[in-house]
Amino acid sequence: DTREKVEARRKEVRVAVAANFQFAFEEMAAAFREEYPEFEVSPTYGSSGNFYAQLSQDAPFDLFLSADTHYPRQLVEQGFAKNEDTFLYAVGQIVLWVPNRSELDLERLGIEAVNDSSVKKIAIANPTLAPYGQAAEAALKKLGVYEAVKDRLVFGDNIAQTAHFVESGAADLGILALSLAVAEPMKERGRYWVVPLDTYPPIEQSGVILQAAKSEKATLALRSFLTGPQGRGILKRYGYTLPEE
Amino acid sequence: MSKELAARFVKRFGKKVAIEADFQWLADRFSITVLFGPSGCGKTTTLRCLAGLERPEEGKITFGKSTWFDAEERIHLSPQQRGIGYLFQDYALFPHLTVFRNIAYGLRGVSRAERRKLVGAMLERFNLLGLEDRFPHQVSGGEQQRIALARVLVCRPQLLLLDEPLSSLDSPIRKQLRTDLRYLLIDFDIPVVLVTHDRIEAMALADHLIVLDQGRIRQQGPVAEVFNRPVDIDVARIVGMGNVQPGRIVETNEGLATVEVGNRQLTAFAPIPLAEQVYVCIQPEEVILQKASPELSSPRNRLLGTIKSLTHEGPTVLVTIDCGFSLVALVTRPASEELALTVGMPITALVKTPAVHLIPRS
Amino acid sequence: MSKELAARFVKRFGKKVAIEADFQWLADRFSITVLFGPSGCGKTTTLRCLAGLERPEEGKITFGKSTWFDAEERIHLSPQQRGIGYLFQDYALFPHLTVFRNIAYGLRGVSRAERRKLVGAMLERFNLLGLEDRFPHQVSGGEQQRIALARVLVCRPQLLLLDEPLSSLDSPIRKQLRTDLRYLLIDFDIPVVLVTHDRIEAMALADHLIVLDQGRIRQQGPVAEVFNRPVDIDVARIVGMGNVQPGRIVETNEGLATVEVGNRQLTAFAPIPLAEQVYVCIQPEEVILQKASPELSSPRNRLLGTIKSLTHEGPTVLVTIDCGFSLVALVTRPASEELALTVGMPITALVKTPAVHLIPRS
Amino acid sequence: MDWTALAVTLKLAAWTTVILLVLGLPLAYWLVTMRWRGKFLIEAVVALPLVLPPTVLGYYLLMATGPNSYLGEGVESLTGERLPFTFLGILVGSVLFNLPFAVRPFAAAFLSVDRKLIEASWCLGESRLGTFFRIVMPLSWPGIFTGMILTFAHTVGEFGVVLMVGGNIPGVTRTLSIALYDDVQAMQYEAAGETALLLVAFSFAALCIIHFFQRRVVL
Amino acid sequence: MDWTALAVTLKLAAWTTVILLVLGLPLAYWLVTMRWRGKFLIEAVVALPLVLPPTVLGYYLLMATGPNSYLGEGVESLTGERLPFTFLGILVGSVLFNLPFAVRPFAAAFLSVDRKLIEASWCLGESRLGTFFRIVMPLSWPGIFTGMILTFAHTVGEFGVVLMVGGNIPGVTRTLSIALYDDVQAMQYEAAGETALLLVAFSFAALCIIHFFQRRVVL
Ligand SMILES: Nc1ncnc2c1ncn2[C@@H]1O[C@H](COP(=O)(O)OP(=O)(O)OP(=O)(O)O)[C@@H](O)[C@H]1O
Ligand SMILES: Nc1ncnc2c1ncn2[C@@H]1O[C@H](COP(=O)(O)OP(=O)(O)OP(=O)(O)O)[C@@H](O)[C@H]1O
Ligand SMILES: [Mg+2]
Ligand SMILES: [Mg+2]
Repeated sequence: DTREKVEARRKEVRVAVAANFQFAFEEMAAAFREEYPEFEVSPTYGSSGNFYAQLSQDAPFDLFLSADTHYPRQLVEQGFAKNEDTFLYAVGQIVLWVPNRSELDLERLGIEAVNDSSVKKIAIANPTLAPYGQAAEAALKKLGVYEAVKDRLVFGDNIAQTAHFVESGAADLGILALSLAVAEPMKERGRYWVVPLDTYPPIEQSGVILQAAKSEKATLALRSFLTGPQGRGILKRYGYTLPEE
Repeated sequence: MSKELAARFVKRFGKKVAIEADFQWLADRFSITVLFGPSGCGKTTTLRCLAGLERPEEGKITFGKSTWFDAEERIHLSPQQRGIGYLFQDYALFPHLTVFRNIAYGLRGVSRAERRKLVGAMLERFNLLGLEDRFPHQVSGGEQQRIALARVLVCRPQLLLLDEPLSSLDSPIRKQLRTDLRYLLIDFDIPVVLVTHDRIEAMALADHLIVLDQGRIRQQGPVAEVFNRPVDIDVARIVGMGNVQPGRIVETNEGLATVEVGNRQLTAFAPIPLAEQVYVCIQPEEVILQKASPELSSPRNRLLGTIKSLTHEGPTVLVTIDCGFSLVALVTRPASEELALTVGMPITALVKTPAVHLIPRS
Repeated sequence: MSKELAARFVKRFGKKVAIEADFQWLADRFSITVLFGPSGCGKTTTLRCLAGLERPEEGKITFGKSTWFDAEERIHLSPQQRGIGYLFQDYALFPHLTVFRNIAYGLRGVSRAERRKLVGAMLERFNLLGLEDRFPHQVSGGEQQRIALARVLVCRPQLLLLDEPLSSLDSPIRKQLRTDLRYLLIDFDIPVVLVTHDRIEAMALADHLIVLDQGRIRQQGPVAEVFNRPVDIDVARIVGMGNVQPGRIVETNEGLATVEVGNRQLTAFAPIPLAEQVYVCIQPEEVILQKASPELSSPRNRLLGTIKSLTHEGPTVLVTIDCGFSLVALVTRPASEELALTVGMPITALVKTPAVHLIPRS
Repeated sequence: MDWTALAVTLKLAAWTTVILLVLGLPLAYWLVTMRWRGKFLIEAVVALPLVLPPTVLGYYLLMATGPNSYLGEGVESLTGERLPFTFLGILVGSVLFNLPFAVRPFAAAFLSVDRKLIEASWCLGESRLGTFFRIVMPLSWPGIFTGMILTFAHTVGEFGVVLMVGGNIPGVTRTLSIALYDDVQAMQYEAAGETALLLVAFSFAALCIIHFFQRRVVL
Repeated sequence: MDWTALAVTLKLAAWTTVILLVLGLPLAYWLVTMRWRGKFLIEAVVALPLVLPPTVLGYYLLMATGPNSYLGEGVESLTGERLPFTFLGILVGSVLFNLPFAVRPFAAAFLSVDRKLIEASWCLGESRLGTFFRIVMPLSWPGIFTGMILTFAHTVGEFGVVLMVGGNIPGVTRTLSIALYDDVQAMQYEAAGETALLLVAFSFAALCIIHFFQRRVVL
């Protein structure tokens, strides 16, 4: 009985996935299961900060797909993972997003949309926490509108919460992840304008295989699937640019 | 301004218990009506219905021109609207307020100085000086009762309902308060309905007496009449009629009846309605004892018998005499010593004609 | 097995109030000790100390061989360990339990059938049949008191502490319970300490009487002695001595003293210790009234006077006579009618020598 | 240490407590005194805010008060302000969320007041309202106090609803617990530790003072 | 609908309520009856779990019970299991977090029991413990009931501590409120709506049943 359980463990990859990667990863997991029917993938979505705290207490995960590069590096430093087991898997992009009912003409206005008189509140992710928030802030500064919008900003704790703010109409405009804007549930609901890539530092997301991983084979398989051609295809569709080789 | 309190109602608890009240009397000035009856007969319930704390199922209560309750017209004034004062059987003092603030509770819209004066007067009257700042759990049972009384009286209600106001008091204070209470109430000129189970208290305080039993009014009227002339055997028992014996009327003549009790004959006023079978009631204190002497013919009822037992009750002695039937007499202790009463000795008992009360028996 | 209850302790509330107790008596079998005193004198507090509900500041309480409390050795047994029964002045029935379960509360480790039987017997004895399934707020005040009494008695404690067990009952039940209680307690063979403020109750029930005033024991002893021979003026007041007059001893002779009261002279047994200034105490019932007649020399105290007032008190009449000083006499109503007593009429009062009690006055 | 966040927190907790005292006392009294047989339904509704995770409750609240909802429109046309991202908004959320913590202890306390005392007060001529203030409330003090403590402490610690409705705006809707949460998320463990310690120390002091004060009042 | 999550939630809420009943009643009684002048300190400590945001409390709990802490080591050597990421772990967190919701209403209820009734029970020979069960508890029922309702409902809705200590493991530590939270985060509004509705409906039914039952008991 216990032996079966151990066997099952060997075949199951438990993945801690940053919330913003959820939509892409779901498709990824489905494709992976088709390719490797002998392995099981069980993802848990959540905030990278939480995962970091939990992993540093030996949380039962094999693979951690973080929303940034900071948390995996910390885990390596603290000896929960080896440096060679970290890998870059995606680079995020940000967009200005408005719901369908909004009268803003994003196409035409571009970044000037933030200065429109109908925009009373602008939602971004909390820059002290979320990489997408840092990127948004950097982009606003670079585009020279930060001072003008500073007092109208509201902060979501993560990119999903930020989306809730705009979507509910409580905020009039939001800076979200492209991956979110093109994902199934959001696609139909609003329009977006992609913020030029050169206005903010790249949002690199890296993953790490934990030292304590119990199902090494499956984990390695998932990792190579993720970074392989099939994975890249999915990533591209979900609005991520690919890490440079 | 003549105010009349008229109450006629039925209050039920579940299916078994029902309290029926039906009485009325002029309440335009001071008078004390006493509700008297055994434990559980419905005294407290009647008071609560008058106070508006309990809603009867049927009937009507009016006080002067205002209708307090009418089952049919769905009128039911709140206790506040009735302007009564109610003394609870278990005091119901407010545990979080000091004695002073308990007494002052009902004084609304009264200046500070006035309040001090009014409450101070009550404290003095009820012998409570020095307890102002205590809380109810810090004073004794009797003190609590007096505080409750003071709290009600200080508001000068237009009708006072007192549920056993003196039951927790020691004899001297009780006696004093009993007299004081009458004067106080006369002073305040407030009509009172009072519940008591104490016969002496009822006699001392009541103008009008209502005898309750098992939720029904059995008799009402002036105190002396009810106590001396109970209408039936139950009332006789309730008012503590000391001698109740079955008898038979053998002759009536000009309003006087000759009754046979045991093998003796007594003369009494004929009962109304006339009946052959009767109960003979005699209050023990109405029986006068004399040294045994040959029976003389006399208008008085003179009964020769022997003493069966002597029971001391405080300053008095209850003497049970076998004179064909069992007769109880009440004498003072010295009188008993004077006559050198001992068990077994022969004795003559005298009972005046008006002291023999006959109740028809069916 | 001779058990003795010995209590000597001081209980303080704050700085002002202090209750001091010091008494002891054999409690190996049935006997009733009555604590008697005015409201607020410390009766309840004394009982609570005996029960272990209150912890005195000083002293010692022992019952038989076991020490219940010792301030110095820091012994303080819990109420459970003392095995007493305590009847609260305000009943303290458990509001969430039915009457049956209230009474059965103390019966632990007793079979169901046995419990039914024991409680059933109590219900019957206390006239509570039919109320088993009611809750305390659904029964009357007197019923509550009887339930509380039944609840305590059913456990057969080794010492019974009763705080005014009969105060809420109507006269007939009260009288009956008073007698019943004695028999019941004799039956159970339990010694009893009982608090009452009712003089008649104290006389009817007590074997031993302890008079308390302002937290101090003022006198103790057999009932008759305490009531008839109070040691000082305070006790005289508390036990309701009807006549207390200052007087002066003018002569003593072979244990007999001649006292001058007002301008009259009375003969009495000389007081111990002897003193010139005394109070003269006479119980009203010891005063015998006779039609006024010229004063004869006789061993008896014969006083001619006039009637000042007549007060009816139930079956008796209080007669106040002015005979140089004010003297109150108690007679039965027929006796008063027999003598045709009216205010202002001359009358002769007789008082036997032993009935005149002298208290030294300082 | 984020002093403005502390100020916002205290302001929010104090207002929430006061409002729930004003709203909760009558509501609880009404619940206790009403005779309707279906009142358990209302009691259940009062407890419902508890069973939803705060963030989810916050989400629905956001939806319900956003400018596209009738409620939101109504509020905006009335006050000229939107509820989300304002102090008023987090206050409304906080009050709703804490309703059961206030109302239930209040109601339990009212239930245990001896009815006879209430009747005695009526008979002394005091109105129902007066009786409530002079008798029922003082005698239910331990329960009312409990409701207030729970509400206050819980508001201090709450962040789900507040974050969702408030949008984490410094000086307006960022409370100390949001700041603390952010610190922990951002791995600023030292800063978080300091904030937490201060929050705990401060609350401890506050609770001690309240308890101490309460002992004085009751005894 | 995530039935395993529902099962975990109910198990957690039921256990938390039971444990807090067993722990909280004596603790509350001890608090009420103790005479120590500094007891307000303990009362304040009991209320403290409330003032920290659940996630932060969860974080500290995680740290305190992790394998590197003394406590964690101790528990592991005792039970062979670690606290974090197990059902036991979230149970401990839940109990700690709900402590004030149980203890305070209990204590408030005990405070309002008439002391004379307790004394009467002692004098009838019943021990202190027996008196507690036969007199104090039945008479404090409204307050005890309140504590239980608040604890139960609050555990159902809690997700901060549970998420942090439990790690969202399906079938073990993922409760319905975490699942709901996840749904909302993933913008699965329909699924979330369904889950929320079910959660609310279920809780509503449960609360109604409890309330209904309670009325029967008390009256
Ligand atoms: N907790 C307390 N704090 C202060 N004083 C108290 C306290 N308890 C009782 N007292 C006072 O002690 C005195 C004795 O009280 P106790 O209850 O023993 O009187 P009692 O003889 O039973 O009177 P009653 O016949 O009226 O019941 C009273 O004056 C009362 O006010
Ligand atoms: N709520 C109730 N439910 C059922 N029966 C009740 C209720 N209240 C009172 N009773 C019953 O009604 C009867 C009358 O009660 P009430 O309190 O009026 O008696 P009482 O005359 O005041 O007696 P006591 O002198 O003992 O105080 C009693 O038999 C009592 O048991
Ligand atoms: Mg009554
Ligand atoms: Mg007393």
